[in-house]
Amino acid sequence: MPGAVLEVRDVSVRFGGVVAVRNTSLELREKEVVGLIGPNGAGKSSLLGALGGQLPVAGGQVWLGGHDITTAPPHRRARLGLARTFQLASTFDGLTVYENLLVSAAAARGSRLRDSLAGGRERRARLAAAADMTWSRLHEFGMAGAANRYGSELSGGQRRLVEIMRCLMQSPRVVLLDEPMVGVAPRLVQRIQEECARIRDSGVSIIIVEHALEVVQAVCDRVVVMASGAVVAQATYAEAMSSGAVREAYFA
Amino acid sequence: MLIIQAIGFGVITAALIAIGAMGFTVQFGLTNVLNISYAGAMTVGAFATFIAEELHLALVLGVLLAPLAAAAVTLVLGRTLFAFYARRGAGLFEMVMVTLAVNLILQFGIDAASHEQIYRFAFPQGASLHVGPFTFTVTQLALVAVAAGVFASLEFLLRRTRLGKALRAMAVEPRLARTCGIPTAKIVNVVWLLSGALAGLAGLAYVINALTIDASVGTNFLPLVLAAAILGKAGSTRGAVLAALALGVVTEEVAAVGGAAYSTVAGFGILAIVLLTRPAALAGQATGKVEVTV
Amino acid sequence: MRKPIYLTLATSGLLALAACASNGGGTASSGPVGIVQIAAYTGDQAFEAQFSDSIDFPALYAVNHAGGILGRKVSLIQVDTRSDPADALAAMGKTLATSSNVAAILGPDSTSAATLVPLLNTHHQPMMISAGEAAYDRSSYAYLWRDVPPDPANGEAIALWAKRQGYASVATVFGTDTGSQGDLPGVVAGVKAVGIKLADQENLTPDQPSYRAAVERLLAAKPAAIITESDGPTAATFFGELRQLGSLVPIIGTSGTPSDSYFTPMRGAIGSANFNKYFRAVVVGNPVTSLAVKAFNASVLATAAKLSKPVTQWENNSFSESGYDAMITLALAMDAAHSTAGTVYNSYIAQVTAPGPGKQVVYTYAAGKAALAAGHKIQYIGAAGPLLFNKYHNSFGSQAVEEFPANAPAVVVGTITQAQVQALGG
Amino acid sequence: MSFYISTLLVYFFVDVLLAWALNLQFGWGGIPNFALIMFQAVGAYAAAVVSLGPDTGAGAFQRYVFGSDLPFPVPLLVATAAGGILALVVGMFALRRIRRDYQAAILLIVSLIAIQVVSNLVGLLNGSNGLTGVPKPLSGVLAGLTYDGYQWVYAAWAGLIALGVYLLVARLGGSAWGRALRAVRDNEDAAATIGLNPMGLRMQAFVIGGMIAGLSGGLLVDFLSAWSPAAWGYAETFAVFTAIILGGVGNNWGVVLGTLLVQVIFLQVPTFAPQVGYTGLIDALEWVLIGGLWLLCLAIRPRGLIPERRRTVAPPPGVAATLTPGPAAAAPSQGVSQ
Repeated sequence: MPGAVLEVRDVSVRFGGVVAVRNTSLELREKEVVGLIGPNGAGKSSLLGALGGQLPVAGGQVWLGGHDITTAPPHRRARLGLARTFQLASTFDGLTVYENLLVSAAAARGSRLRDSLAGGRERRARLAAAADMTWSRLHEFGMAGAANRYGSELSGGQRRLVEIMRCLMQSPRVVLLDEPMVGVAPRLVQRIQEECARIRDSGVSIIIVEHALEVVQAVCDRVVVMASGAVVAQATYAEAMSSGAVREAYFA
Repeated sequence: MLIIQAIGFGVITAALIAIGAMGFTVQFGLTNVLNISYAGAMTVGAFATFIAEELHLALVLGVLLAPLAAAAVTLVLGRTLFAFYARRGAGLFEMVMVTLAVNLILQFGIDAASHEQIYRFAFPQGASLHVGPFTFTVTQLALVAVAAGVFASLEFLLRRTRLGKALRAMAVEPRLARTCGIPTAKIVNVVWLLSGALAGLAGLAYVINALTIDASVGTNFLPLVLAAAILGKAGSTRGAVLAALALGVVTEEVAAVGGAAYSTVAGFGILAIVLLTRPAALAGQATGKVEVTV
Repeated sequence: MRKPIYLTLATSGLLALAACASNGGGTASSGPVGIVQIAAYTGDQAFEAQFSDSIDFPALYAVNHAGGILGRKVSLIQVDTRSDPADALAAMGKTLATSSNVAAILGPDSTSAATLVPLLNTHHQPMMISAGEAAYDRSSYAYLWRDVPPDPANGEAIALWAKRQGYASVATVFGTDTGSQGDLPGVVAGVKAVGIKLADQENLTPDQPSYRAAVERLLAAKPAAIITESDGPTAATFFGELRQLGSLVPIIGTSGTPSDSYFTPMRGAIGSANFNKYFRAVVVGNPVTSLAVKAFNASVLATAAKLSKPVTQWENNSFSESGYDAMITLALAMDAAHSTAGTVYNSYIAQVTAPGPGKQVVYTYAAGKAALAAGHKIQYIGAAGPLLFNKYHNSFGSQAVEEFPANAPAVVVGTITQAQVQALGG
Repeated sequence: MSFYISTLLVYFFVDVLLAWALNLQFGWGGIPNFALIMFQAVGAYAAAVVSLGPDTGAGAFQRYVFGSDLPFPVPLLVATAAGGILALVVGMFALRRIRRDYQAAILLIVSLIAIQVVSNLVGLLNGSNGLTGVPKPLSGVLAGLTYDGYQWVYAAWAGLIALGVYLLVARLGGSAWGRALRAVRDNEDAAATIGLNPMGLRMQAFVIGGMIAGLSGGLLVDFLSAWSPAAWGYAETFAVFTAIILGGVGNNWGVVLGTLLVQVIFLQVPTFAPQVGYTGLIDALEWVLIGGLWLLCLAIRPRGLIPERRRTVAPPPGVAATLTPGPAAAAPSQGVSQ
């Protein structure tokens, strides 16, 4: 399907007997920010887990830019251009911020062991490129001053930024953000919104799970509303909010 | 013929393992502390009875001493040392290291105290009875009975009593349990005592059967107990008993066919196979989201 | 356990201290004469300790009671192998480096011999090893001596005894622990050589809760006798179950079995009467109760407090006697050479034990010392019999078959001579 | 004296190799390898059997498999390979996605059972008697040397190997691979989402560590010419753990210091003390002390004496001015590091 970078075909996710996501389909076009919203327990995070490969898909398919990634392990999805953040910000606490980014650089991929042991000029060049990229990200996000801090030494908001920067270091095609605003200072909320916009403009598609509807309103081109494991609406924010199904889902 | 008899031998071995594994798994399931010093507790129990024997105390008294001593040691360790490290936010693995260090101290402490000698443990074995193709001594049958009794009473405790319900609730959702006004501290105490007592019994059972005792009996017995507990899934007494049966029978069968040397190999084989086939049994974030509740 | 020692600078303080006093093997000419007993005092083979004690303390008593060597008291230096060659090397090295008065070595045993013999040999330390490995039957180490038969010899003697008793088939029951395996190859070879059927071979993992499976297999094989060596508790479990599940047959123990740590569990498991009826052991040594044996037993009683109980197990204990003879021989050699330096007295070791015209035969250290002082040449005949070292410094002896009444010294019921063994071994 | 010191030096290098292996696996890979000593043992046995010559059958005083006499230094290579292969096999199930406490327990079980197996299958590696008489490498070529001379040559050789291994682990530690490994250690899920294969990286670390441990075993057995189960009791592993925890997990020099302190202060100096109680009392108490020291480390300095080095970086030239966090920094820094 032209323009669709990520395609979900009636995917289901189960925990034992419980069905967390039921035959859900949606697609993500290029340069699009889709908000995945819905009440608690709607299955948003489970769906994200299925896309990222953290949760096994019980039925259906997931396609990423022409590759069937339904059963692919997380690291392979990442190499195909899928990046994500987690509900509780997961930095590498024993690595410095700088290392957190550098280790994520797509440029530094390939067989690290062979390169590390017997890498030549070409490897050094790739590392240098990764280093440059790291610094420019750090500056964009105003985190250069914290380059040498350990992940464990950061505030909740800074951890979010590091996570997002890590995603960008992978030069992804799709980014999944799982409640990126949780535990983030208002000032940074603003920044993260700007970043989302900028990322989108740089040609990346985003799915964002968020409770703060004003954020969704601000950054999303489109929202997908889920309730009890199923999609109840796909529309622009305004339309969705006026739809009965959605109100029901939220307030009934 | 031998093959059939081996089943009988297996049941006895299984009884030993089961007693130990149940005590281990109940505690592990609740507190999530993988308590290596359980081995030390087993040794303590065994030595308690041994000393009583040496002092020619009444047999009953001696037998009672094993669970008592081990329970006391375990409770103290749990309440003081383990609690201390848990408060300081030690993770699952850090707790393993703590219990391991404690085991080193217990084992070699006893080693030093016992002059590093292997002692003969003369426990009355009773007459040997022929049950169908099987031959048991009275004591061996008693051990099997004890194992069965422990299992039954644990099942009752966990499923029928308020304590048991609270205990299981806590194992699933410690925080919630706390907020629901369940006296978690008291329950943890009970569990330490329970686990310690069973450790003592297991250690005693082991040396009764082995007829010999030294500071390393606990550590020698640990692999089988641990294997049974892990294979049976943390916290499940039924699982522990089933795993113990499997380990016991299989190792004895292998011993009957291939010689004692291979029985250890077999035990190891079972563990490896289970790990390869259903790692789900042990699944969980390697970094460990489960919290220590001591 | 290996206990490596690290960056020399860290220990050099201590070492330097020790070094001041240290100028190599046994050349210190005053103070006590150090005799090292290297054995496993800890670890898997800690059971060795009681045996070495039953050698060291009586011998030490005998020597010091007679005024010591060259007027100097003898002091015992216990070096612990921790049952591990690596620890043994570090410990022995430290001892040689830090004590200036080491004059002779008793040991090493099987586990650490390969590691220690080269070290001791290069330090000109005469050593009376207890390792039975055939590897030392024809060793070229100038300072290595052995007054016990190699492992195969004992096994072959056992086979000969079994043949003499007319057993048509035998089974072997051996522990897999260190020290219990050494005799097995000799037994197997010997049994084949004398043409007895080897009905069953059981290897027992020590300290198992039960050996039912092995017992069943053995009963199925219906051997006329059992040849065995293992630690006491393991034997107790096995033979206890054998008695439960079937019936006992004659049991022949190797020279490794006689000691109370073996007898007591066995008596407990199969009953004292049965034990006396069925159990025999083929041990190294000369059955003739000589003056030397009397002297040995006297020394045992004199040092009873230091030995593991009951003391009767050590009286007439051929293993202890051989070790005791070793220390006496070394001491006499030093006296004869008027030196405690290995380089000097090593050549006298064979001399004070070899028979010869005009030599005065002595049975005790005191007598030997006196004779040497009076300017005689001597032949020491030990409690375990004459020591006849061949050119490889090996001295076999005849072997005795003994039975063991409770709380009394062993009783000899038969003898297998060195000649008979060698005829079989070829 | 000299032969004594040279012996200690060899032991020192051997155990530093072991410590570095553990640091690679545990310090950077987060693998709680409670079976560490088993990998040294397999190396030792492997080197022994391939230099002992063919097993001459039941009559011989020791029995073992794969008997052959390969020339130096092939046995060492075999030892290294053996360590790696065993690591691969054990890693297959021990490195699966399981809780780390389970993982630790399982590795401990493996180590405890392995020792029983080797002790009881007498035909395999001569049971608990172990193997003796392993020929010393090049003793023919170096026949001219005295015993001491040979010892020192060997110590130098061990030192050379240690140096080589140091260069290896140092390079790995600072490399992109090391970074990736530490990322997996810190957060497996997150590591996977940035394209790292946790299982793969861990397995690589486990195998490399296993090879180093195996090499150390080969080095040791060539020197001792004997090896037995008593040499690799499970407590040995925890001496190494204590060493690296005390010295500083994740820091190559920290673990060297830790090894030094633990082995000298807690395991060696007591042997110089006058005999207390019965022979062997001190040995037992040493392990009690190790346990206590361990608890102490965990309580006081969980990061060790020389903690893992913070790998700091200086920003590329020209951007120093912009090194203030906050939005302000963002705009001007745009063009910079292009």
